[in-house]
Order: sequence, then C-alpha cells, then structure tokens
Amino acid sequence: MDPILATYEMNIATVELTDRLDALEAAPLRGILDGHIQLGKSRILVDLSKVDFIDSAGLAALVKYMKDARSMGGDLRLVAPTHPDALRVFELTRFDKVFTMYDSMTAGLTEW
Amino acid sequence: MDPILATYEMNIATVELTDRLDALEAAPLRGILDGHIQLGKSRILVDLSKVDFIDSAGLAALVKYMKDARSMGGDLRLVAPTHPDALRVFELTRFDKVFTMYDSMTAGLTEW
Amino acid sequence: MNDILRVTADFEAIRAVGPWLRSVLEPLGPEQCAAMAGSIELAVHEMATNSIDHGKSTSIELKAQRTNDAVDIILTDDGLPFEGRQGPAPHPDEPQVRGYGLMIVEALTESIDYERIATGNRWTMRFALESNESNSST
Amino acid sequence: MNDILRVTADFEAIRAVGPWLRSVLEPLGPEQCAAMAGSIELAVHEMATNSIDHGKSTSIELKAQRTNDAVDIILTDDGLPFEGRQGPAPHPDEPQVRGYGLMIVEALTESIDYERIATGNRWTMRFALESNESNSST
Ligand SMILES: Nc1ncnc2c1ncn2[C@@H]1O[C@H](COP(=O)(O)OP(=O)(O)O)[C@@H](O)[C@H]1O
Ligand SMILES: Nc1ncnc2c1ncn2[C@@H]1O[C@H](COP(=O)(O)OP(=O)(O)O)[C@@H](O)[C@H]1O
Repeated sequence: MDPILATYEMNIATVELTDRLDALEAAPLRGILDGHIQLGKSRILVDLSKVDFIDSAGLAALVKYMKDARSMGGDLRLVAPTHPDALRVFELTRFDKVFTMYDSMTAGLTEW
Repeated sequence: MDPILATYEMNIATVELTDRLDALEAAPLRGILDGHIQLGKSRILVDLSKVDFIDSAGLAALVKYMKDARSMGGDLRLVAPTHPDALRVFELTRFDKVFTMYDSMTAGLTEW
Repeated sequence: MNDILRVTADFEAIRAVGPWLRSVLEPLGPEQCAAMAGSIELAVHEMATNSIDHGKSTSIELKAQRTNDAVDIILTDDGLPFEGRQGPAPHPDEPQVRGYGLMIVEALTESIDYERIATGNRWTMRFALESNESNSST
Repeated sequence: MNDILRVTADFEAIRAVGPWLRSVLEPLGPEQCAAMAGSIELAVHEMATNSIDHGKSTSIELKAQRTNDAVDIILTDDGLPFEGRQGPAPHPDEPQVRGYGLMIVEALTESIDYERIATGNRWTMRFALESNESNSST
C-alpha cells in the first residue's frame, strides 16, 4: 500500500523528531502526543531515525503515550534510531523489546 | 520526489485531522502545533481533507500557528477540506486566500 | 416546524445543534435542507460558542420558526449581557487570530437581532430560504 | 585530563556536557573516545537531570579525572540531599513511566559513589576504559 494512503486509511498519526530527545524536547513532544491521543488518534508512529541522543525523560514521554495508545486499542510504535547513542537508552532499559520498531517510516506505515 | 522522502528532506511536520475541528478539538490541535513549533518545525502541513466541519475557533488555531510558522521562516499549509461545510469558514473570512492549500497530502509534500 | 433544543452550555453538548437542525429543516425538502443546513449550523454554532466563551452561560435554548420565506433560529441563554464587540473588528485582508465569529454570523444571516431579557439574552437569526420552488411541504 | 565544566542547572545548559566530554576524552585517542563518549554522556546527563529535577540545584560542576584504567567524572551540585530512591525501582519487564534514570546510570558505570558535602552533593562515576591498547596518550 502507498504509505501516504496507509496513514489515511489506518488513521496513523506520524511525528518525526530530529536531533535530541531530552528533558527539554520531551515537553513539546508530550504536547504533540497528548494532542493526538485527545483527538482519538490511538495509532501513532514516532520517527526516531534522525535523533542522535535520547535520555530517560524522552523515553518516559514515549512510554507514557505508548501505554495510553494501547489502552485505547492502538499503539505507539517507533522508527528505530540509527544513532547508537539514541538506541542505548532503549537497550539499557529493555524497551527495545517493548516497543514495536520499524526500519523506516515507509515500513512502519505499510507494515503496521 | 517520494512524499515520505519529502517530509524528511524538507522536515515537514504533518497533522491529519478527521471529523470536526471546533472549539473542543482546537485545544488538542493547539497542543500539537505548539509542540511542533517549539521543536523548531516551522513547516507544517495540516490535512483537512477528511474534516467535515470547521468553526472560527478551529480557524483561529490554524491562523495562530500559521503566523508563528511564517515568523520562523516556515509556513503552515493546508490540504483543502473537501466538505463544503468545512470550507465555508475559510471562504467567509477570506482565509482561503491567505493559506496555501493543496489538493492532497502527496501534492502538499511534493510541491511545497 | 416549531422545535426546541435545550442543551447545557458546553462545547460537547452544542454538537447536538447540527443533527437537531437537520431534523428541523427536513420538512423543507431534501434540497432546501441540504442547501441551508451547513451554513445555519455554522452561524448557530458560532453564536452558541460565544454564549459559552463570552457570556459564561450555563444553558442554551434553540427554537426554530418558519416564516414565509425564511427560517428564524432563536437562541436564548442565561449568560452575561452582550455589550458590543470588544476588541478590533477584523479586516478581511489582515489576518488576525480571533474575532471572526460575529463576522461569520453576519455574513450567513439575513438579519440578526439582539435583545437583553430578564433571564439572559435572546438572539434571533433569520436565514433566507434558498429558493421557493423546493418548498414542497409546510 | 583535569578539566572542569561549570553550568547553571537547567536543561538547556547541560547540553554542554556532550561537547565537553568529547573534548575531555580526546587525549584517549579517537577509538577510545568514540567508544566511551556516548555512554558517559548519557550517564552524566541523567545525573545532571536528576540534580535539576529532584535536587533543585542551581549550579552543577563536572570534573574529569583519568585513573590507570578508568575515567572518573565527578559531579558536584548545590542541591538538596539525595535520600535514596523515592518511588518503585523499575522491573525490566514491566514498563513504567519514570524511574529509569538511576538504573541507566548503574548499568553504564563501573561504580558510583555518593557523598553529601557542606555545599551540596558530590557524585563520583567511574567508567572503565574500553581496552588498554588504544591508550595512546596520557
Ligand atoms: N454572547 C456574547 N456575550 C458577550 N460578549 C460577546 C458575545 N458574543 C460576542 N461577544 C463580544 O464580541 C467580540 C467578538 O466576538 P467574535 O466575533 O465571535 O470573536 P471572538 O469570539 O473570536 O472574540 C467578543 O470578543 C466579545 O467581546
Ligand atoms: N539528585 C537527586 N537528588 C534527590 N533525589 C534524587 C536524585 N536523583 C534521584 N533521586 C531520587 O531517586 C528517584 C529515582 O531517580 P531516577 O531513577 O533518575 O528516576 P526519575 O528521575 O525518573 O524519578 C527519583 O524519583 C528521586 O526520588
């Protein structure tokens, strides 16, 4: 399926992050995820492929809304970080096993 | 250009809305747009093609962040509503001349 | 056509306006109803939103009345008095963020009447029938 | 290697930790530096975040010290005393929303030492050198 079409038909909200996802950026990210959840969007794909650092505050924001999305029958899934410094926090906390991760946005949208 | 690639290379944030955009939904939409602006995303494409009613509170949220985005050197653009009840508020206020509107998400992402 | 809708004054409850209007306009026939429902909904919705936002009302009543060549929608609330527009009126070519509600209502109505009453406010919005031919029923 | 970084305790300012660490680790040679910088940054960043979040500190000082087979990073702040972990320790297979900071730091450090001092708190984090071969310089 065409990835743009997939976001439509499956009503998947996409969020693309860049650079850092730390305590500072976690706040606006929470605003975005909160907005989508409130609008009833329970399928959210967050693209971390261009993020080069994630800390536990960034992770916490992703986990919170992953739980909210799952409780609504949806999910928050990730396009995996390519940078080892961004992947590390997932490995250390074993959240790489909890989140469904895709290799690319296109893969996430078409294989969801 | 592939539309998914376009969102990457041009760093365009996309937001797809459905159903109504009224005072009730304007609040979470502001959360989303505010988050993107705070994350430095000044190119935002809001898809209204599946929205069937927009009021002046919904319009106000779009206008506010269009101004913010433009002041950052970016823009907030729209995929035009197809439903006449959603287009009406733009026509009556002449905002259909102020916003750049596209026919589809793909058009918006590739022609931006 | 003499229906009444009474809703609590919150943004969720006023979503009943659209469906109520469509049932109220049904006797005008499907074309007339389709032609008018959307713009009447927007105007009434803007007035109800203002009643909540600015009037701090707790309850809103809508009444529909058919006249010869128009439909009147009478909005009655228990809110603060309307003391004229506060803030700048919008200029169509200078985008501003708020203040488009009344402009929209004025554009959509044939006339709009305001009356302060003992229990609150009464707004009478008149909408012209789109064409006389499709007045298939009373 | 005996560098000091002093930053105000806010989330913006502590972004200087990464670049500072990379310059401090440079004498270890490019491989050692590349291998260690990312994890040291994460650990130090988590400790600095906790110092801001929980310790309400206003100023944070970092000092790097090379020992024979390790690098010590000493974080000194002017915050409230650390009185042990409040709230549940995370269990790896039961996702919870907070409480991963210290777990991450423990996983990344060879040892971590806490001392309450007159002016605040001092944390000493020890990071093992990845391999002895690449210790090209002192
Ligand atoms: N029902 C009302 N009660 C009191 N004041 C009102 C009411 N409706 C409108 N107003 C006043 O008129 C102004 C313009 O209203 P409007 O055009 O709907 O724009 P907005 O609601 O975006 O401010 C409002 O800011 C308010 O001061
Ligand atoms: N620098 C500090 N000062 C005071 N208390 C701290 C400090 N660091 C950690 N704590 C306590 O330990 C708990 C666990 O910390 P941590 O694992 O980083 O998770 P989180 O910060 O997400 O709560 C904190 O909730 C706090 O009660």
